[in-house]
Parts: sequence; C-alpha cells; structure tokens
Amino acid sequence: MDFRFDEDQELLQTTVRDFLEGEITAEVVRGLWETKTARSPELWKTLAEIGLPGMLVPEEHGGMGMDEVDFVLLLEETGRAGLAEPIVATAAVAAPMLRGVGGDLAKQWLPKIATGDAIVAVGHPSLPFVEDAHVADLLLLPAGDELHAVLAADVEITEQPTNDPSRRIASVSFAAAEGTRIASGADAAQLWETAFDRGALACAAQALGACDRMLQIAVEYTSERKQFGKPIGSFQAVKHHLAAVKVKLEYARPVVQRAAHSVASGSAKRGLHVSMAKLVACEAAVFGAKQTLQCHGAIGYTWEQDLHVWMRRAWSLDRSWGRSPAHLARVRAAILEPDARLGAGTTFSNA
Amino acid sequence: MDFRFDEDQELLQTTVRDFLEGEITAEVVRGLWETKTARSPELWKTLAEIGLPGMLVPEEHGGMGMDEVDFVLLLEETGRAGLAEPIVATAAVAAPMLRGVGGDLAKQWLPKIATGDAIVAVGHPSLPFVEDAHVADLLLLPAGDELHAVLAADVEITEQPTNDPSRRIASVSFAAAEGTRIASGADAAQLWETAFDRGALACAAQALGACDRMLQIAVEYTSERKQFGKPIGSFQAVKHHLAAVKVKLEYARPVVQRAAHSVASGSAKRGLHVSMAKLVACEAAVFGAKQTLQCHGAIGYTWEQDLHVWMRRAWSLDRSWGRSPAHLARVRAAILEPDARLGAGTTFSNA
Amino acid sequence: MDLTFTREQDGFRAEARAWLGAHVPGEPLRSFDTAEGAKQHREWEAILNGGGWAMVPWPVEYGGRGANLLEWLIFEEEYYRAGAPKRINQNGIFLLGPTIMEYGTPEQKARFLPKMASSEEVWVQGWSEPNAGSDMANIQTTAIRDGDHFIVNGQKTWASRGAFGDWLFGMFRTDPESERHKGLTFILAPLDLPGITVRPIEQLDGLPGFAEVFFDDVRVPVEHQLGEEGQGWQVAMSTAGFERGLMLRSPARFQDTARRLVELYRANAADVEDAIRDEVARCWIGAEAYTLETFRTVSRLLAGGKIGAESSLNKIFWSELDLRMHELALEILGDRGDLLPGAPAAEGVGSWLDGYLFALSGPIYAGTNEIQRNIISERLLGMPR
Amino acid sequence: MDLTFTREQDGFRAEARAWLGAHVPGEPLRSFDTAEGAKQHREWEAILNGGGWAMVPWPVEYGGRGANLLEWLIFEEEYYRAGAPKRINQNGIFLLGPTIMEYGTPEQKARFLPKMASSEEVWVQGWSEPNAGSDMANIQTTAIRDGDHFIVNGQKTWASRGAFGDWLFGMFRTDPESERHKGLTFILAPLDLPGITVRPIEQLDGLPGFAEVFFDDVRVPVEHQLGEEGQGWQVAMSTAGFERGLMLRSPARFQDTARRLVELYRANAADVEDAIRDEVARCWIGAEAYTLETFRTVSRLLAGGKIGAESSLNKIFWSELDLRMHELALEILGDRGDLLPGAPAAEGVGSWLDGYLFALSGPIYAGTNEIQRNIISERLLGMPR
Repeated sequence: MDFRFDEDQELLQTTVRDFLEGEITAEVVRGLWETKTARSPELWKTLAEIGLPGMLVPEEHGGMGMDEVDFVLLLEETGRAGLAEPIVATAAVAAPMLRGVGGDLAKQWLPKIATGDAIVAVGHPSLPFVEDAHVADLLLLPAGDELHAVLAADVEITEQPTNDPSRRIASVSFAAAEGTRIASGADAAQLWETAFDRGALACAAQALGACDRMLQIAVEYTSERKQFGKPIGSFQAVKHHLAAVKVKLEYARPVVQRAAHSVASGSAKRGLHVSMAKLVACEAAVFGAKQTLQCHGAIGYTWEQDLHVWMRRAWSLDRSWGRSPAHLARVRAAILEPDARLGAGTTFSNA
Repeated sequence: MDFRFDEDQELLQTTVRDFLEGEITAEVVRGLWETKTARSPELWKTLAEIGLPGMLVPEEHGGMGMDEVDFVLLLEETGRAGLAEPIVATAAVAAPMLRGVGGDLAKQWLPKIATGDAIVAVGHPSLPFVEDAHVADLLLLPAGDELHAVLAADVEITEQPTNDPSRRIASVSFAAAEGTRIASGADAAQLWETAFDRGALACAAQALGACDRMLQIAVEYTSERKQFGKPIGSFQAVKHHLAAVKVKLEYARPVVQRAAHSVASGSAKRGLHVSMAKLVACEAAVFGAKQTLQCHGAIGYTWEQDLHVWMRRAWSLDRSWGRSPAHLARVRAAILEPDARLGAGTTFSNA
Repeated sequence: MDLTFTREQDGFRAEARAWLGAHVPGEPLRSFDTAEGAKQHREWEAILNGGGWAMVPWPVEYGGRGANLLEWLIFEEEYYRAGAPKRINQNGIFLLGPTIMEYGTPEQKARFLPKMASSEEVWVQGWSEPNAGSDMANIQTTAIRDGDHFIVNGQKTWASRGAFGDWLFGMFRTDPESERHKGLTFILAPLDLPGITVRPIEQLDGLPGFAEVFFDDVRVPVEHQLGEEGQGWQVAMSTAGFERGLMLRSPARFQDTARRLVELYRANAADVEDAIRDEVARCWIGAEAYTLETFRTVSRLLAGGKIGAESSLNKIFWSELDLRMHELALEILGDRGDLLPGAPAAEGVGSWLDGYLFALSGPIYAGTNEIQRNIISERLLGMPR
Repeated sequence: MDLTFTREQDGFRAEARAWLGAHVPGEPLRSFDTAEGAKQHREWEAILNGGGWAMVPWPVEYGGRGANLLEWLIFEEEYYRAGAPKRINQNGIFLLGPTIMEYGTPEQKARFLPKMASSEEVWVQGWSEPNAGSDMANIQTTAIRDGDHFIVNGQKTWASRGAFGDWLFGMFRTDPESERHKGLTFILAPLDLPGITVRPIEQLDGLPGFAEVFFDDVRVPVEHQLGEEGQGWQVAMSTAGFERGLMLRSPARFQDTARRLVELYRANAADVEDAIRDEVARCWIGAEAYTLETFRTVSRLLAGGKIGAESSLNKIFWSELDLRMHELALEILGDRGDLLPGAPAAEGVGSWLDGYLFALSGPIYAGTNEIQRNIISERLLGMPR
C-alpha cells in the first residue's frame, strides 16, 4: 500500500505543466476560438513531440507505453491549461480501444496517433454526440451491438454548436458495412464499457486541473483587486467562498487517482470508481466556476476576462462522457446491490 | 387587494407578545420539562384569560369568534415564546373541528375550550402519533373513515418520548363505538382534511416565531461574545450565516400569512397554500437552528444555553402535522396537474 | 387583509390584456444588445407608448397613466403573460426615471421624461468605474465646473446598454479635493458629445451588454446636473430603492420563469430523475413567495409605509431563485443543455442557456450578494460593524 | 502507486480481526458520559490493553505494539468492523499521548503513557476557557511558580470527560505579564488535588460530556510541566495535528456510519422519496473520498512527508459529511426520527438521534469551520489577511 506517484511520474507532470504553460495561454485559446475548427494541427504536432497523444500507445507502436496512473497527472495538467485538443478522445479513449482491438487496425493507426498524424474520435452508444468528430481522421462508432471503425470520408457530420467555443460536438451518421466492423457482441460491449470508463476518467482528471486553475485565477484577482481600501481577498466572505472550493477539490483528487489505478489495473470495481471520480471532480469544477465567478464580481462576467475560458471547460467536462445523473446511478446501483461490501475496510480490493 | 393586517390585529399581536414574554421564559420552559406532563394547568388557564384557546371558538360559545387571519400573528407569538401548551391541537385544530361538527358536542366542549377547562387532542389519520394526548380531556380520533370523539378515560395512551422535552406525543388506541362516532364518510373526510390544513398552518406560524427568536438570541450573543478582540458578530462569516436565515424567514412569512387567509376564506387552494407555508416556514426554522447553533460555538451545544429550547421547537414543528416530504408532494401534485394555472397573474384567486 | 382584486383592478387588468393581446409581436425580437435587436425593441417601445402603456405608473403629462404600484404589478403580470419583449430602456424608465421625478427641475422633467417613456432616448447606466465596483463611493471621474459647463474626464465601465444607447447618467466628482461620498454630482450626458468614446464590452453570451465610456475633456452643460452640486450621492441613494427594484424585478418575471420551468419539466419528465421534480416545485414556491412578499410590501407602501434595507433581502432572494431555476432547466435539458439555439439538435431548448448566463450575473450586479448580506446583518439584524 | 495491502498488513489485519471477534462485548455499552457507562468502558479498555491492542501505534514499552500509521488505519477498520466500543480515554491516547511522546521527559513517559494506554488514568481536555474558545491564545488561568509547585487559579471549560476523568491537561499562563501566545506553559494536573472543583455541563443529549473545572490556589508539582516553561503554545501546536486528527477521526468511523446509512436506507426504501437515494450515495462517496485522502496522506507521511494546514481541509470535510449523514438518517427514519431509543415505537431507530446531536458539534469543536476556512484561504491558498 503506497498511495503516491513515483518521482518519474511527478517529474513528467512538472515537465508537461511547464510545457503547456508556455504553449497555451488564454490568448491562444481565444485565437483558436476564431478558427473554423477551434483546433490547431500545429499544436497537436507539438503535443505529439512530448508524447501526449501516444501516452497509452504501446512502445512497439511508437508510443510511450504508459498506463492510466502515469497519464492521470498529465490529464490534470491539460485541464489546468484549458487544452481543448482531442486528448480525451484520441489519447485516453481511442488509443487503448485500438490496442484492445489489435491486429492490422492497431498497427495502422496507433503509430499515427503517437506521431500526431491521426486524430481518432469515439462515438459512444450511450452518448448522443461525438466530440471532435470534425477533425477526426478515423471514427470509432456503434451500430447496434457492433463497433465500427470508419474513415472521416465515410461519415456524415452535423455539427452541434455549444456554449463553449472549445467544445466541438457533432451528430454523426454512417453506413455500417462488413468492412468497417471491428467487433461485435460481447467483445464490442467490453470495448464500449472500458471506453466509457476511460473517457469519464480523463474528463474527471481534466476537471481537477480546470478547478485548480480557476482557484488560482480567483486568488490572484482577489489579492490585487481593492474595494473599501483593502484587497477583496481579505474579506471573509470571499475567503470562505474559495476555501469551500479548495475542500471539494482536494477531496476529489484522490478519488480520481484511485479511479486511474482501478482502470489501469483492470479492477472489477473500475466502473464504480470512475463514476465516483467523474461525479466529485466535475462537481468541484462546476462549484468552483460558480464561486470564482462570484468572487470576481462584474469583471468575471465578461468575455475579455480569462476566467470564463476555464468556467466553460468546467461546464463542458461535466457534460462529457456521461453527465452526473448517469454516474450517480452507477454508484447507487453498486452500493444498493444486496451483497455489496460496504463499510470500514472495504475501500481497497484485498482488504 | 390589501395584504396588511389591521390595527386591531397588530395591537392584539403586541399584547400577546408582551404577555407571553412576561409569562414564559426559558426558565419556565425548563421548569416544565421537569414535570410529569411538561404542561401547566395554571399557565393554560392564564392563556384562556387572554382568549388564546378560544380564539376560533364562536362568540356564542364564549370564544373570541375570530378567524385564522386574526390568529396567525398570535400563533407566531406562541412560537416566539417557545410555548408548548396544546394551542395547536386544541385552539387551532380541535375548536374549528368541533365547530364544524356542531350540535351537542360543540355546545358541550367549545365553551370549556374557551374557558381553559378542556384540552382536546386530535389524532389525524395520516399521522402516527397524537400530540398532547397525555393531557387531553377529549380526543378526536379516526377509525376507518369515521371520526370519533372519545373521552380521556376511554382511550389507551402509550407515550412516545422524543428528543424535545416540550413535545409530548403518544400512540392512542380506543374501542370505536356507535356512541363515540361523530362523523363518517364524506363529512369525516372533509373534517379531517381541514383539520390537517389547520394543524399544519399553526405549526408553520409557530415555526416563524421560533426562527425569529433564535435569530434574536444569536444576534445578542454574537454582539456580546468577543474573540480576537472583537465581537464575533462583526466577522463576515457570522454575519452572513445569520443574514441567510433572515432572508429565508422574511420570505416564509407572507406565505404563511396567505395560507391563513386561504384557510379562513375557505379557498379551494387552501391545501396547496398551507403545504407551501409549512414547508418554507419549517425550512427557515430548521435552517435557522443550524446556523444560529454554529454562530454560538460550543456554548450553543449545551443544555444550559437557551438556544436549544427553540432549536428543539424548530425540529418538533418540522415534524408536526406532516413532515416536509408530505407537504412537498401536495405542492408537486398541484403544479403538475395538467390544467394547473401557473405563471404571472395566477397567485391570487381572482386574477 | 383582502387578497382579492377590486373591480377597478380587474378592469385595468382586462384592458391591459386586451391591448397586449392585440399588439405584442408574434415573433420574439432579437436581443437588444445587437444592432438589429435594438432597432426592433425601439420600434416595440414606440408601439407601447402609442397605446399609452409605456410607463403606466408615471403621470399622464410624462407619458404615463398615473397608475399606482399595485396596478403596475398587475400590468407586469399581463405583460409577461402576453410574452411581450424585454424593455430596452429599463435603465431609464426603471432607474433614472424615478430619480428625475424626485430631483428634477420642472424643465428637466419635461425635457427628459416623455422621451424616456417613449424610448426615443435610450439611457445608459454609468454607475461603475474601474475602481468603483461594489465600493461605489470610490468614483474618480471628474466634472470640473467651467462657466456654464462641466469639463468631464475619466472613465465609466459596465455601462449597460452602452453599445446602442443615447444618454448616460451617473455620479461624477465635481470637487477634486473631496473623498468618498462627498463632492459628487449626479450628471446626465448625451453620448454624442465630442470627447466621448464608447467601447463595447462583450459579456459571457458574447453580446455587448455593457460598454466602457471614456471622457476626454467633454463639455456637459450644467443644466444637465440632477439635484444640487455636491449632492450626487444623496440623489443616487435617496430615491426609493425598492420601487426601482420592483420595476426591474417584478414578480411576474420570476413567475413566468417558474411556469416555463414547470412546463419544461413536464415535457421532459420521463428523461430526468425524480429528484428534479421536487426542486422544480421548490422553485415554483420561491416565485410564489417572492410575489406574496412583493404584494405585501406594496400594500404597505400604498398605505404610506417606507422601505429601506429590506430591499437587500429582496436582492438575494430573487437572484438566488433566478439562478436556481436556470440551473435546473439546464439540468432538465440534459445533453441538450449547452446547445446554442441554432444547433440542429436544439429543438425545445428555448432560451434557457442565455437566461442562465444572464442569471449568473444576478448575485453580482446591483451590489453583490455579499454586500447585501452585510447590509442585512448590520441594518436589519443590528449586528456590530 | 500500489493500492493493495502487503502480506504483512493482511496478517496484521487477520490477527486484529480474530482477537476483536473473540473479545468485543456482545451488548453495546452505556455512554461513557454516564457513571455506569464510564465504568463499563474502563473495563473494556482493560481487556483491550490486556490483549495488547490498546494503543497499537505506541512503542511496546508504553503499552503499544510499535505499529505504523497504516497499520493503525487497518486496526481502526477492524475495530469499527467489529462494532467495538468508543474510546473513553480518547483525549489521552489520541491527543495528549503523542504530545508526551514528543515533549515528555523519560520519567514523564514512563509515568504517564502506560496508565494512559490502559485507561487506568482517564484524561480530561482543558483547552477552552470562558474567554478562550476559537481564540485559543486568550488564556487567563494562571499557574504561578512557587518553589517546586505552580499555584493555579482560574477556570477551564468545555473540559470533555471532565465528569468522570482523572487527570486534566492544558495550557496555563505562567507569566502573568504576558499576552496572547506567550508566557503559557503546558501542565498536567490530577483532578483530585485540593482546590479543584469540577462542575459537569449537560450537553444537548442531556449527558455531562463536558465540565467546567475551577482552580482555587491549587498546588501542582512542577514535575507535571510538559515541555519548557513559557513554551506551552509551541508544545500544544507543534505536535503533528494530523496524526491526532487521524486518531480521533479515522476513516473507519465514517465508513461505518456510511454503511449503516445505506443499510438504513435499504430497510426503509419503500417509505422515502427517491431523492434520498442519491443523497445516500453521495454520502457513501464522501466516506470513500475521506478514506482515500487519508491513505494518500499517510503514504506521504510514512515516506517522510509533512502535513500542515491541510488538516483544516480534513476538519471541514469530515464534520460536514458526518452531519449530513446523520441528517439523512433522521430524514429516512421519518416520523420515528426524534424518538428516544426507549420509546415503544422506536424499533429500528438505532443511535442515529444521539449521533446527530453529536455530529452537530463537529463543525464547532476543535476549531470552528469558520476558523478552518480562514486557515485554508490564508495558508493554503495564500489569500491576504
């Protein structure tokens, strides 16, 4: 029992944080909002150079060969950076799906993911829209109980503009064919289930980062901004708003990290742990958005203030890969099972 | 349209407030807790002298002949005073029930209620326990769809001690007989329905008073008590705790007063209005208990501090005459009816 | 206590309902924070004014019909019931209007009020400055007397309707040696004066609901001073805050939102958790409570009562209620909750997303809810400063 | 990251489980805040000590078995799993013990720790005074040196276990000229010394969980001073606050409550609204989150890490969670929620009402949650004072 990351993992986190801080500012995000896709092929290539898209791609396919425990800290950093590139779809979900499917498909696409030459989007059967379909080269899509891999040229995409210019979702339709089917029945079901958990886990990790960033922005602002001759951050009401966010954030973080461990180790409780993580991390982020906005006063309510870049991220992550009611329902079902093991000593699997 | 009380009503409120302040202190309440019944026949007689038990008893039977609008301000005062005598059961519920039944029963009992010579308890079919059965001379009780009036000697009372020494409830059983039946069928149903609304309304009004009293106690304490060289009431966190209670209280009050008007005028929306009132008034009081306790710190957590007398009242009133889920269900049902009139201009009956 | 409307009040309601039913546009107008929408809204206000309904509680000579506050509440109920457009000139008719009524000279009343009622002149609110947000007394924009003009220099911000409005009102520091609440004067200024630059600010919905307004040696005639020189703070503060709040946040607005929320829930009940149902009911109760408290207060005011710090209770209650209703609506909309109205899958989403973004500002503007809680605790509860 | 227990840890767990299974009383004991219950609890502690389980993380020579913090967590899990009694000497073993371990002389350790572990001496906490609640530095009770004794005068309050305990610990002002944090000394005093009067305080559940302790020229030997004279504040503050917190509020406690809450819900599901179900699930998640964060922190501490203001996060989280769980339980119990355990209709109500009254004190004691939020904002977030 050692609930810590090792030095390499922590070093990588710091490296990625520093890198993202240099590459992605609020200005960069705003710039991307003005583009047609809100995505940057150049940025994606740069991310590939530090290995982000191929983090879960096996080394034999040119990836980093890491697991979700290694990845979770980095995903938190992408959330902190406000990064909207398709890291969740391609790196966190599609890459391990393709690894699971194996064969030629994996051989063909995994190396391209690792080098940043392919973006893969995933349309989960339980979700109405597909994220990042508009920039995908390949899409993993459901048809009945089958899983299909479809080239961008063969799908019809209807974009669904949302409140977050960084969030790009679409309705996608395609003609399912023998040639596109890559799994069916129990195999497909298993792939879809783990895909859902990986997507939700990645969003949870990003939500932690987004929440932390909003706190940082609010602490800086309220320490500078003066009213009645004092920094507004010295007023108890403002302090307590932000302290409440900090409590939620710090008690969400270990839940997310444990979920990463459960996914990486293939624990039977993986789905339960991921749903808990998605729930608490997104609640912290959405609550954080509300509280930090309030602490900013009117300035927070403007397009030009940076806060809303992360506020919209928080809202979007809350909506991605299963909204809270769906995740809460999974938790509820698990603990209300007649033979559920609950109580002291049941948290870790071999206790 | 004039949503005000008249001068007489306000004068009576002031009079009753002053009277109760003189008669009932926290010390008196504590003293009664030490007695077997937690009730005082002497106090009840004194209350009868100012007309409280007979407020809704017609003048022809020696009462004040007033209605719920007149009474609601006084009920609030009994809540402020922490009065636990059976005003709700006898004055607010039983008296108008007996008035509704009429005949010899009314002639026999209403004058005694007015003079303070009889206490009448009511066991509503939807509620498991009967309040103040232990001191009742007459009990109005259900049996199937019938309503029975039973003398104290003919019932079996099993007291159910609770967390609030002022709250005295019991399970009651009796042998229903031809001679005790006073209504059945639709008549009884109608009597039970209005009894429920009157009981809930009275509790809501008392809850307002209890909430206001707790606020007063907390404001006084936090203005005196010093920490870090300042009254703790000057700290924003403490202020905002109490300000939040004040908001809830002041927006509950008109809801209760409107419900009183609807009961007095026999409005078709009476039940809906009463349930709203019970819900918001008890929520304010329960929230007020939590916030004022927190503002007291450790001293609030003791038996010797007065606060808990009203805190327990708040909890007890929340439990009396229908708990929140039952009242919320009534509201929910009303607004989700297919032909419910909702929206601007639907608040008052002839709009 | 009489909770029924009189025959006269019912008659007034019927008249308003009939007129609105005949004139309210069938199609919703665009937002008045767009150029096209501003034009549409001015046209609507002209129609409203033509019917004599632009500002019912004002005296007839200023374009009103001399109604009392209760009739105003009734009119608002009918206005929302009819689904009529938002009021583009709300800063003028609801905020500045009552102040001019109290402090204006006869000439100022005649000059400004009729064109305000008709929205020929749309007013811009100039309360805030970069260093005067919640701390409204920290005003630094100066207006120095020079003969029969003030020379104005400085900057106002969060000037709502700034992008498409005509006149600005606000406090300016006329005594440069003064501090805080002293030495301020309430001044009205047309935005087309030389030296004024308006820079729109995009808000969270991407529209320029606010503007920054820069003053560079702007000459404003002294006849546009409202109230006495140096008494700006009193002018801004002393008028009935409640009446203003009532105008802007009449119960009808929240009752209408609550009704739409219940309908939204009904339409989607099969897809949402049962717990939502209770929250919807609580919101509806909240809108009723707000209505009841407003009628209670108006009854008191009509009988000669006064209102003071109680308006802080009001501010907190409506802003929290409004935000909660919009949060719930997005929750009910589920996966469709963040779709822009133009999205192909956005059928049935209505304007809840826009409403949510607007509702988020409720606890912030017109004095943050933190400031209101200070006022409640100190002025209503009597807690120590 | 390794989230599985080692073979040794599993073995330790098995041993604890077997011993507890064989020794935990079948019937619940009475509250240790009653005379009879105090006696029962001392007897249980003697059995626990006899088995060598009284204070597992302490060195063997003081009655422990030299376990580390992780093993402590495992022991606690088994202790709660077995439904074993609450710890009457918690102020001693969990709060004072670690302080003596750090600051005590060899003689003091030998004198106090073994009898603390065995609960032959039950300790009373003397932190608060009438004017020193959340503001702990405002201590006024004096202890003036007179040869080899201190002469103690003044009053402690909220002294938990005061009614049935043996020894008191706390800070006393040894330099009467000093102010605030300075001039305080940490002193241990037997309650049977002449001049000490103990007056029990009834708490909300009607039991004397606290006492006021009055000192009237009480002579306490200087050998009972812990740490240096005048360094009382440092002694009280510097020992690992987290470890103390962990002892008193180990995750097992809240996991056990969450389990009982889920079971209560299951038993009453038909009678309560569906919305309750979600809240129960959220509470269970909260208990899991608390457990995970604790294991994460203990992993860090075992690897040489430190903990500081983070314990304020901890305080807020567990106290709010505990209160919420008990509120929900009473909600599920419905009409039976306020019945005393002896009431005829109280079948199945368990000890939720008592637990609720106790949980209400969570956000208050050990530093109110308001104080904790100050600490979080200033020390963890770096906001201005």
